[in-house]
Amino acid sequence: MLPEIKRSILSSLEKSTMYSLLKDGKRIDGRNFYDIRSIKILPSIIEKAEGSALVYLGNTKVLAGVKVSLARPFEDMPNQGLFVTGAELTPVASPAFELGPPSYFSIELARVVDRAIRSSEMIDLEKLVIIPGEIVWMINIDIYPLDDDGNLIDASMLAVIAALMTTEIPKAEITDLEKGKVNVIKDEKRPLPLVDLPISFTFAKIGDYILLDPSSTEENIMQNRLTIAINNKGEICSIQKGEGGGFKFNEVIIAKNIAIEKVNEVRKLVVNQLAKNPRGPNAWEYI
Amino acid sequence: MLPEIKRSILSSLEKSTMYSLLKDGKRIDGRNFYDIRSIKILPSIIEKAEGSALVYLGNTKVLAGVKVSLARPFEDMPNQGLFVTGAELTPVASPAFELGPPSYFSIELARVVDRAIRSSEMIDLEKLVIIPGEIVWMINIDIYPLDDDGNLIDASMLAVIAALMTTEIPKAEITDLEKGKVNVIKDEKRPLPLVDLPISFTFAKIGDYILLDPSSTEENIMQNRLTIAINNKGEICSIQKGEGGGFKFNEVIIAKNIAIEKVNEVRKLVVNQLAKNPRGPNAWEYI
Amino acid sequence: MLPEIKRSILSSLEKSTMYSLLKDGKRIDGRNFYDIRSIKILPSIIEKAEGSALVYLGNTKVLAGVKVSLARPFEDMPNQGLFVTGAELTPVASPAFELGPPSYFSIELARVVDRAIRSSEMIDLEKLVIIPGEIVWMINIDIYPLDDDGNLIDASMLAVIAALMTTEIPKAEITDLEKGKVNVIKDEKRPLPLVDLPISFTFAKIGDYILLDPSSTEENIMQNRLTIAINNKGEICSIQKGEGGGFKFNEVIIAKNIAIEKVNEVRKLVVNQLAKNPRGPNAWEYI
Amino acid sequence: MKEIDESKLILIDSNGIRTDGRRWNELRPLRIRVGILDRAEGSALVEMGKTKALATVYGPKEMFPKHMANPDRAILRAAYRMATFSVEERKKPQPSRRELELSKVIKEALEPAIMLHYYPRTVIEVYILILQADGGTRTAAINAASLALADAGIPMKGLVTAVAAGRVGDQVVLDLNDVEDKYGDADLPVAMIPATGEITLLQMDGTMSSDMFERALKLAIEGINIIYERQRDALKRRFLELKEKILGGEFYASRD
Amino acid sequence: MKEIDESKLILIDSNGIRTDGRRWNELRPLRIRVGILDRAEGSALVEMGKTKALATVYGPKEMFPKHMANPDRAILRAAYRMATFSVEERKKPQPSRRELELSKVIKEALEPAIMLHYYPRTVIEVYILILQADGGTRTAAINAASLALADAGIPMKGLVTAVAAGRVGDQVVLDLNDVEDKYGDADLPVAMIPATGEITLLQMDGTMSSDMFERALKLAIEGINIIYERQRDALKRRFLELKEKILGGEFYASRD
Amino acid sequence: MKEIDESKLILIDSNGIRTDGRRWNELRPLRIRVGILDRAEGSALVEMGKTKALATVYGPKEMFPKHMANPDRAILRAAYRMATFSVEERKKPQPSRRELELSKVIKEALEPAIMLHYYPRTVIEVYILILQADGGTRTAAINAASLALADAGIPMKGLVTAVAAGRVGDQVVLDLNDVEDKYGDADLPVAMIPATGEITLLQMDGTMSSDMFERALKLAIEGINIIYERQRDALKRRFLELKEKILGGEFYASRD
Repeated sequence: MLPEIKRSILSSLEKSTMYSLLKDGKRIDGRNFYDIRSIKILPSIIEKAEGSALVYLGNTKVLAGVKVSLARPFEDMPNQGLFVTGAELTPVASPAFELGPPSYFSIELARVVDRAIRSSEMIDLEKLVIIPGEIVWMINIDIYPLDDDGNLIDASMLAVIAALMTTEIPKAEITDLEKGKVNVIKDEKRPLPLVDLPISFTFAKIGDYILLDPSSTEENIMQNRLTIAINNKGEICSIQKGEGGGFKFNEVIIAKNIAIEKVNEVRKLVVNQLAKNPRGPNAWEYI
Repeated sequence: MLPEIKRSILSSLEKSTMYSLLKDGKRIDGRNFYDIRSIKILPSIIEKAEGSALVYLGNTKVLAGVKVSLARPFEDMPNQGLFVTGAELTPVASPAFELGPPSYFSIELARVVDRAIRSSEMIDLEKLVIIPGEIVWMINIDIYPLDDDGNLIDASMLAVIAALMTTEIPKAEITDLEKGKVNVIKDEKRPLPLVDLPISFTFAKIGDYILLDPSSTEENIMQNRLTIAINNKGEICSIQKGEGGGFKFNEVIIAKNIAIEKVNEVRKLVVNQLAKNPRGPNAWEYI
Repeated sequence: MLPEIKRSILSSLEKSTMYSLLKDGKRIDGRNFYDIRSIKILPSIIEKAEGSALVYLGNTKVLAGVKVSLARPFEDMPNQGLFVTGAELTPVASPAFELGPPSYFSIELARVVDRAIRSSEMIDLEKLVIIPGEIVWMINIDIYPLDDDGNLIDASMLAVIAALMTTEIPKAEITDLEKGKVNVIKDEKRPLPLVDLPISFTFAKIGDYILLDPSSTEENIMQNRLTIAINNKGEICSIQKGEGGGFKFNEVIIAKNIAIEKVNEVRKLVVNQLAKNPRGPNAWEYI
Repeated sequence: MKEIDESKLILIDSNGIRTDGRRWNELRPLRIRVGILDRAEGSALVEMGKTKALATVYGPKEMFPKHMANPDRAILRAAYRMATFSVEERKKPQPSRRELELSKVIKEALEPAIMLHYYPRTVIEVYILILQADGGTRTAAINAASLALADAGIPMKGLVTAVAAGRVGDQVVLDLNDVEDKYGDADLPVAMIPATGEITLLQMDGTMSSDMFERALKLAIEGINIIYERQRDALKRRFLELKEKILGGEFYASRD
Repeated sequence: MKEIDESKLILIDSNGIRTDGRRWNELRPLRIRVGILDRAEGSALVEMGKTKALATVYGPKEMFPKHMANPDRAILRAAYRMATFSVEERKKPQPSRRELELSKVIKEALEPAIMLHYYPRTVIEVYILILQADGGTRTAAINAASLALADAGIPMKGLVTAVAAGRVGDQVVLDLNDVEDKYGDADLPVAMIPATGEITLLQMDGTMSSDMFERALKLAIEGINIIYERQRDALKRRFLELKEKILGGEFYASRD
Repeated sequence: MKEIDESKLILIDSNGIRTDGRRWNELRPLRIRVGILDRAEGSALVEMGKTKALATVYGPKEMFPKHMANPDRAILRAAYRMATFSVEERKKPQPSRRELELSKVIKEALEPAIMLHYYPRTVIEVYILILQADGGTRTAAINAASLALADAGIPMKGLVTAVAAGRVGDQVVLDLNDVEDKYGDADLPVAMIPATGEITLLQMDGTMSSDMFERALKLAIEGINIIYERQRDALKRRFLELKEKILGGEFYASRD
């Protein structure tokens, strides 16, 4: 109950004070306009998933899990494995989310993350083929926000790339090539073949100010948002403008430049966290 | 916005004047009781569909499109191709239609059209078989009303038969009879095998008057409707009474006789329009 | 209309008088606390179903029907036939039921009945295998309450076991073992192989009183219910507590003991009714 | 699992006898019971041959959501559903497009008979469950539903009565069974309010000449008149039964 | 039934000519008609090459259920749907996740242009049906929708205009067709309110360098300015047409 | 991809040791954290062995649509869902019939503990997400949910505590893991309000003799008493934590 009290008291301060703070170049939580909140990544946290990660972006928490299974490839892409991205926005994360059929935002969230992975060609799909045209690995990525304090898109993106980086695929032995039969050896595993690490940056526009990584307090009063994902080569690999309101040409260029400027720092942070943070089920102790 | 203004002004006149006009044997748009509004047919208007037609029945506009694909026949009908009729009543055509699951009327509309085609045996389904019991052509007919000024059933029926008359089926070469494999040659096409041309006639009952081809103004105050479809031999091939209210025995007989009397004239008109009207995507110029 | 009048007059009496009756060890319909209402079973009442029964439990009426079809077994259970239990709670039985997606109670009802059949291993699923791993019989059991005067769980359970006892399976001749093809001979039938006959007992708690087989009047004021099913060996084969409210440890033990005490009497009654009652479509005369 | 070889099928033999022993103008055995359920406000079971239709009625009752109510009259809702085991191959419980279309035409067949304007802002609900389907389920459904409405005390201009006529070869036949429906040449279900002569349901598939259609429609109306008498008898029995119960003190109301 | 062998596909030939004969900075043939439907309050058909988008508008009208209404402004609803036969392989009628995402971004592209605060507690509805899809359906949809809004007399800051730019190899191209969309290297759909310079839709998939992105975005804006002129012309024609009809007495209102 | 050959499976070895090293009457390692989420009004994570259940609570808040509200008391809603990756084979996101049944029995297990009559016309919502499933998810869910209710400050008669007992051969065992649940002989999940002795959830599948049932039920209640102590400790820690935060001035309210 206490967080709500906290929030309602805040909200009276909020709207009046936020604009005056912004005028002085400050944000309500003390950050500068282009600062990202602290990132914490707990990898391999779900043993039954082939890959998983819990990501903190400030107080926003997102859990992503990966399941791997055998599937038939698409007829026109016999030499490519498959991946599917889903997002479940349950009321666990926010009273604004409802059970029932997927909301527009949950569909957008899943598709934006999916596009960044697809455009950057992060996963080497050809290495997921077992028998061309017959059997390939299918990678199911599912995003579960647990606590929404703003910027679910970037937090989900981080959780998904971290989960994919922890994913292991079992060995598949072909037992009957003609009939397309395969034997799965669960104990022999190899990492999911990854060739890129796209990072997304979401900007909010409030009045004429552009802020990176908005908190939920900032999202409440923003007019619109812009997400830009950058791949390993420093290219843009996905863009999504969201909510009503519009961006000026210059604002888009600024956001793009900031994203390119920040990408290496964030990518390094992700890699470091995955290397150093406790892995496995006991990581829950750290929550 | 203007059509609504027009309509609201009309509606005050409408209800009071329509009955007095009917008493004098006249309809609000000047037609006699058994007159059909002008029919215009624009064939092959969607290039990506294997068959299509846009039909004007007065101001009512219905677009029908046909897609052709390979399918497995029903087990108990190994020697018959398949066809499926659907109707999408979107708010494009009328504020009375809603997005979401199909309404009762959209289901009725699709099924009434489907029954007339099926009962008249319009499509020679045996000629759609490629490998008996294994592969046949499936014909998907979809009805999209674009502008509802009344009598969607007859307009849809016209659009569907016109779309079927423009439909072409690609050649299917059997490459492996045992495994049921088939190669589709898109460039070699033949017309869909048709053996009948059913025409439907919808009558509205207003007070004790029976009117053919009701406009939306007339539908607003009708008690009920009766649709009768007639095949090439002059036989009845489908009937559907709709809405509350009832018909007297004699009224049914009159409607049936009118339908039989009119059918050749309408059928000739359809054939003529298909022959003379501009075909292909540029036909949109004529809208 | 009259039953509603009756009910509304009752309901004023009801709540005030029921408790004082219970204090004297009596129920509103004259039964003792652990009395079951009269049971009538009309077997094989639907000719098109492979098995069926209409059960009266007092005024509660439930129809269960069984359909038998060929299916593929689950991959990890190649030597077991399949069965699926469904319950359709339509407004036919009660104004409290609605059309639309299955309610929580209809899911619970189906699953409780299903678990009792499954746990008691009532159906010998291995005898339903035609070709191991390829083709087995699937048994679809569907429950349709027709008149809800309380305790639909026990009435449904009775209807289902009676329907299964009347079920006959056609002969299946293997025509092609390799391709898994089978010929069904509808005229040669054998009974469904049954090895147990679970009986369920549902208790309502009203105040501190525990009543067996509640009527709808009693259900209206009960706090919660407890269902216990007993198999042929006198073992408990399923339990389900339902509705809010709680049971004391002792109350659970009492209910369990009553169920075990009563089971043979009820099981005998079911067998007798199935033997002596008119079978077949004319049984409807007896309704 | 196809059971009938269509080519060998003889629907009417050389003596004019149909597959179930009837002549062209005979109805199937008809059984009617009214008020057989306690919980529903009105109920009826109608059997036409092997076809069994159970109908229940609730209302008039308050309409939710309120903005959907009609300020001038009651709204009638009707749902037609088939039990999963009512047919040869199990039907899925989700309503098919056919069941939804029949729900609509059945509603429209009953609507003209009911005094809906007596009960503005309310809803009257009719639920029909087909327990067994052997041809003519929509007509059995209408016969059962109008009796259930009467049993529920809903004021009506008259009962609605229904039966199908059809064509087998060059023969007009009455009250088609399942085989005649599937393998015959035309099916013409008709519902009427005999008290007013209004035809409230009329559908046809298959083909019929103009002339044969008139004969078939007349035949259906003759059948309707016979069934109508049987409906009235069943209602009378029901009301006598109720009268006895009330006088006999079965209702608590009469205890005081 | 795959039709195109990707390896052999040349999207721009050695003379700089694209598969449909255009140069890198050329739009496809554009056809615009406003007010072509009678029943809708506003309507427009926009064709960009073979892509055909039909938009209709209703409102402002009362919002149900009432507790979903906004006391300060109108709510905008937008639905984007594709006809089943608009694409090579038949699309199922149920909306796909793609159609739902596009409904959302199209709504958000139109929203900033509309004076929603003029009409508190109401709803304005935009429906778009793609009759044929050949690349750029979302941008055609936005062009059609903003004209339909104007045709319906909804007050706006300005029209919303949209077109995609993209990348084929190391070349920036304007207004991608279906083949370029599928086999090109990046797609950048853009919507703008030319009157204010606000970009109201911006999406991208594929990859682009920072520099090329700026060039592509500028190219899209140039295309938008051309289309915007054409939209304004079409609107003017529509209003002249209406004026003539009214003066010509086609409307009953002018009969008195 | 079946992983376990049932015939070779030994659930309890000759020394009475279970597959995960426990004796018959031992609980799995239990970890409890309360108040771990910021956005929810109450939250708790309960781990029983590898099973992880996260619960959040909102309310009491106004009920929509209003005609569904209860004028005498709050309505409790509970939803139990499993993450797609919580199990061996990916679960589809749509709720299964099992998840819907468990939502119902969990709601009914919690209901008797809550002072619903304090808050007429409102709704209290409980959402449970199973992050990993390894047997006993419904009991872990109840343990987490009742802590989340307490964390949200919802007045209760007492916490609800749950654990399963079961049968493996002729042995009664406590707190079944996934293998014991699937290949054991009976599963008996029990929830209780220890403060009042009311059993609020009781289910069983498999078979048990009358005598063994009594023993299993008693064993479950013993397990419940142990877990209950741990729940109370976790709540105490939570309230101390909050007290510190408030005294430490982390909340804006205390700044004035």
